[in-house]
Amino acid sequence: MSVITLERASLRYGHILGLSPTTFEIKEGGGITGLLGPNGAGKSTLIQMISGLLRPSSGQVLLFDEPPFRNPNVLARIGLVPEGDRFPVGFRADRWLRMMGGLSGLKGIALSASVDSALEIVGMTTRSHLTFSAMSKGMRQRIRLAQALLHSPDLLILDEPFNGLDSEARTALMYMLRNLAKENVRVLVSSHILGEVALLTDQILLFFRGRLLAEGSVIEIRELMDRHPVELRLEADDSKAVAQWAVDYPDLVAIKMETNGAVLSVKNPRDFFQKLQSAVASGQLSIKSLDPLDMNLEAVFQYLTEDHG
Amino acid sequence: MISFHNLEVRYGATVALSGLNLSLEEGIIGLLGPNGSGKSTLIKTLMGLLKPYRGSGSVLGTPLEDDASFSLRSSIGYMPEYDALIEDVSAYEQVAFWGELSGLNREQARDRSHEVLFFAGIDEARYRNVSGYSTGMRQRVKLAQAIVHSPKLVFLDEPTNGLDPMGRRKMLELVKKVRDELGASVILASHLLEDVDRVSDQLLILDKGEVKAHGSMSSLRQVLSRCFELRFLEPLTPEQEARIAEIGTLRDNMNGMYDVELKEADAGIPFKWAESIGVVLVQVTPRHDRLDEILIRAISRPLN
Amino acid sequence: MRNIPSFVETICILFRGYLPRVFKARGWVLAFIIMVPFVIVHIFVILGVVPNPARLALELYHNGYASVVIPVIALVSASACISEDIEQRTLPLMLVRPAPAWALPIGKGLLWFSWCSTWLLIVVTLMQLVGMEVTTIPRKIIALVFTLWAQLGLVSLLGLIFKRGILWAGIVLFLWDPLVTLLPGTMQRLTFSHYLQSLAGGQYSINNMNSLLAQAQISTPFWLAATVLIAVGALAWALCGIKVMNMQIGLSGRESEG
Amino acid sequence: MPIYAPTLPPRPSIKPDKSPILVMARFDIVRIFRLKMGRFFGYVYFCVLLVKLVIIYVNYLLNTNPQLGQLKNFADQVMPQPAIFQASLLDSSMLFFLWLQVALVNGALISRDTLYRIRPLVYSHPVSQKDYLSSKALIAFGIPFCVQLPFILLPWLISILVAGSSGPVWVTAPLLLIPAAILNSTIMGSITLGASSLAGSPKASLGWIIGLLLMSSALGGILSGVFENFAWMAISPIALTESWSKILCGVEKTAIPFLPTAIATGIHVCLWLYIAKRRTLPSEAVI
Repeated sequence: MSVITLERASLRYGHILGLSPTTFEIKEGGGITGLLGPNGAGKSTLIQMISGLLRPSSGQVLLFDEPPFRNPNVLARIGLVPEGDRFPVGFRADRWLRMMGGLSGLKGIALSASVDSALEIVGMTTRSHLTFSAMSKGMRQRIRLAQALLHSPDLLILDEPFNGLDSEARTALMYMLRNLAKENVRVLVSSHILGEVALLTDQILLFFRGRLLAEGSVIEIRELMDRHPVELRLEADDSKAVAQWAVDYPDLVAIKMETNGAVLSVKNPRDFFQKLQSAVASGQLSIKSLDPLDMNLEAVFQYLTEDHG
Repeated sequence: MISFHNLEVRYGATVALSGLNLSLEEGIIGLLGPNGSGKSTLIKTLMGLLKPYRGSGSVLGTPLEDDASFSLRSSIGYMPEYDALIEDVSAYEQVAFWGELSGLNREQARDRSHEVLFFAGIDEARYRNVSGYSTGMRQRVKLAQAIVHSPKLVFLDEPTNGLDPMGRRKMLELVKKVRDELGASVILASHLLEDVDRVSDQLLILDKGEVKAHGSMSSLRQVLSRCFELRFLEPLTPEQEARIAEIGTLRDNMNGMYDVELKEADAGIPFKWAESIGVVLVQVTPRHDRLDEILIRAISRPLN
Repeated sequence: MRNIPSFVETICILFRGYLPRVFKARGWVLAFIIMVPFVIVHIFVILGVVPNPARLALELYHNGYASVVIPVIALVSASACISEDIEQRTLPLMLVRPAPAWALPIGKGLLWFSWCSTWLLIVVTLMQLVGMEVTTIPRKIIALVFTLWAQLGLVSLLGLIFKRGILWAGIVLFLWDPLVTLLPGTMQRLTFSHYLQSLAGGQYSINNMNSLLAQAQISTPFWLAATVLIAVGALAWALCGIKVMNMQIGLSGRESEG
Repeated sequence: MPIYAPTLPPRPSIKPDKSPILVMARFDIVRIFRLKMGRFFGYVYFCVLLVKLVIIYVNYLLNTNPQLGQLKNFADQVMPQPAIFQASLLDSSMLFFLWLQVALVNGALISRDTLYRIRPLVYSHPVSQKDYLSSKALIAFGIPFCVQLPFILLPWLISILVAGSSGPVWVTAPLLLIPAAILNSTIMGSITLGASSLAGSPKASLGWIIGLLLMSSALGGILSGVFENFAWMAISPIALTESWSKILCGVEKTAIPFLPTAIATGIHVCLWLYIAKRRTLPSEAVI
């Protein structure tokens, strides 16, 4: 069984494309999947289809092997934190949470217990009696989060959860999501902030212009992009020695000297890293740092969107 | 440029800012602090919308106490956090309007509206109503209206909020240009530490209405000489992870990025170790203090 | 297997959940709208300045409550029902839960209906203080409450279907319904006023201006009128439920086209 | 041969030569004139005005043409009393549309700024609360006044042109009616401003205004019915606006006497302007 299966699922709003036919699968088991892409790339369309708010125009969306649209069996197992500062006016947060828990089929002691534990996870236990309008943006976001955790879902969908949170709350949220992932919850996070996604996710889905562009871990995706040689900065006291060692490497594309090191562009980086490590370990070469400049999420994102844009 | 002496601001009986003593130089000032730390009160005070309860302060050489702070607002630009755009008017017209309201005459305001919109990267769309703009364009229009009258001090409240990575990069470039080309000082309030880190010259950290730290970025950073960040080609198995103890102490593991304090400050050690247990290193970089660590130190409480 | 709330459970949950809301501003505004005309009239009756209280009570009931207060509270409370959730964009948060989506409109509607009905009950009962005949009071309560039920359903439905639904509903209730005095026999059966007056056993309120054109009033038997109003309300709520069940409502709040 | 890279313009010398009130008022006026709604009201006013002018001209013909002598006798009976006729230049049908228009147009003045959250930005410029409210009031009071003006002046001009000083419209009519128009527009302006500041969006403010007018009229109606004294209608702003022109033209038996009209006008204007002031404080502006 898989958590999410999309089979050529697409969505159009009238004539306007929301998401091109897309196929992918997320297997069962805990973990954090990042949804990346610029505005209008199809991320929130995907989220709306997965959470059963919109029906795909064509193709199939399956969650736990069932279509999610108004399907209570699926909906009982997912939690959604939508983007934007939306909240019911005039409600006390704890009462609202109780109602939402009730709508997910919790009752009595189980309901009270799950409301308390959800509030504790988001760190709002003492402030939950406030009304939404008396809360700050960040507090409301935490309540929306608690709302999604109430019924301990198997799939947690978060659309831009970090927006409006201060750095303290961001760190707390990331910590919490990692714990959930360890407890066999699949977390789907969409975010603009690449640094955070990189720290958080073990797998990314990259969307661009309504299309799924890449899927995998950052290093995996980066390795697939052989059009762009990997740039590495090697810092060393003796930059000449580094250069002399590097020119012997057959897949070296370019080399740029700096005052205390060199920037190398290499193809087939897997092989290069192995060779470099052996050279340093055996004392053949002495370096102070090794910094892959474009093996991070930001660079991957930039290359992919440039190549396909 | 900005100096406070024992400044205290209150809302009724609640103290929003207390005992502020500081002076800031020109440049880009990153304003950090958790929600409710007094950032917006500070901005209001600097714009003269709130009068100090006690103490004194001056902005751009104008004291905050007297009525001169009213005219001060024509040399200040403000970009609010939320979407403060007039939806049924074109970008060009509204930027001109804000310029005129700052005291430019009509013709000047119209010319400058064109110029700052070019600067902000709004081209033909400037004649269209703002209601159809994307988030990125909206942020640019908001920036344009904040600088149309060439202020000497610009407040940017979460300028990268809601932008995608490309949009954020461009916005931060614009912020730098505001400093370099306009010669204006910028106060940048943001929750995104990455952004503050990338452009700021100085930092001002607020918490619970008090200044927890201020000064230039370099003076606030601690040197961590023996710490390195290590990354590997393949994810480590738990057994391999356990063996990191052979070369030093593992301080943190952020999703495959290992923060290790080595026994000696030598980058060669991890390479030898990796070779010996058969994993491949991709990254070995000396670790420097991250902004979130500075922030934690300043407000002196753990984030989790 | 996880527990999935049934239709009745969902209604109870919503009722309980939103209950505190009626004790907030909007609830009290509704109570105020209902009570104020009576209170004012009552004060004057106490002061003894009213020559003919019995006539005044009837006038208050027909011209005040039947033709103005009921439509106003139907419009005000309908905008607190499901359309409020759409406007605040919180409806998606409820739709991603396993509770049956078609119970959402009526669950919230019932709450506001009960709140307003309670106040109507109180006010009509109290009307004996200003000279309303005691024996007619049950009929008069039933007439108001059933009409409110039907109107609330209709307003909610229009609000759900049309972008400016509440406005359309206002047109129906304030422009079409008063025309009842001018409509020929069978056409009168297409207005709420007709059933209300049939239940209450009274006359349409006749505006002086229109009296020249007034038509003879027809009447529908009590039980039939009651059935029609209940059925119209029930049908409207059911249609609301079907609409929500099939609505492609995205996170942006409004129904996404396509 | 330099390359002129696009840069920011140099800092201008800022010498405010114009009050921000005028800047804001002009900006709002431009936006209002773009609304399609304006054309609708334009047509309506044109038709109402045309009818009135035709009536005046017919009246003149009746007076001068001997062949129509018999008709004239009949018309004299049908035609209203002179003072009432003067007052009817600002009659209820025209005021009804005017109320509708101010509810739509003025209602949006402050509430639109609330909706788009413009006010913090306004106050971040050298603009005080007095400036802000004055600019809004200028429009809120100005629009109803400007609409009423042709209804007073055109019939008067026509009357003078066709019949000289003996025409159906008194030569002194504008002296009486323009103050009435000023009072009317003050009532309309302050109520719409107050309601607009209470509402969160232009739509809501239309609701507020209509609701307010309906409720106050209903209340006035109940009270005047109970007391059998029409003066209670002074609670309703609509009745107030209908009353002023009659009072000032000296209609003998006005529905609402002078004193209640004056008191109610004063209360309404003060109350609603105070509400508008409380709801637009600068210290609440920046979030």
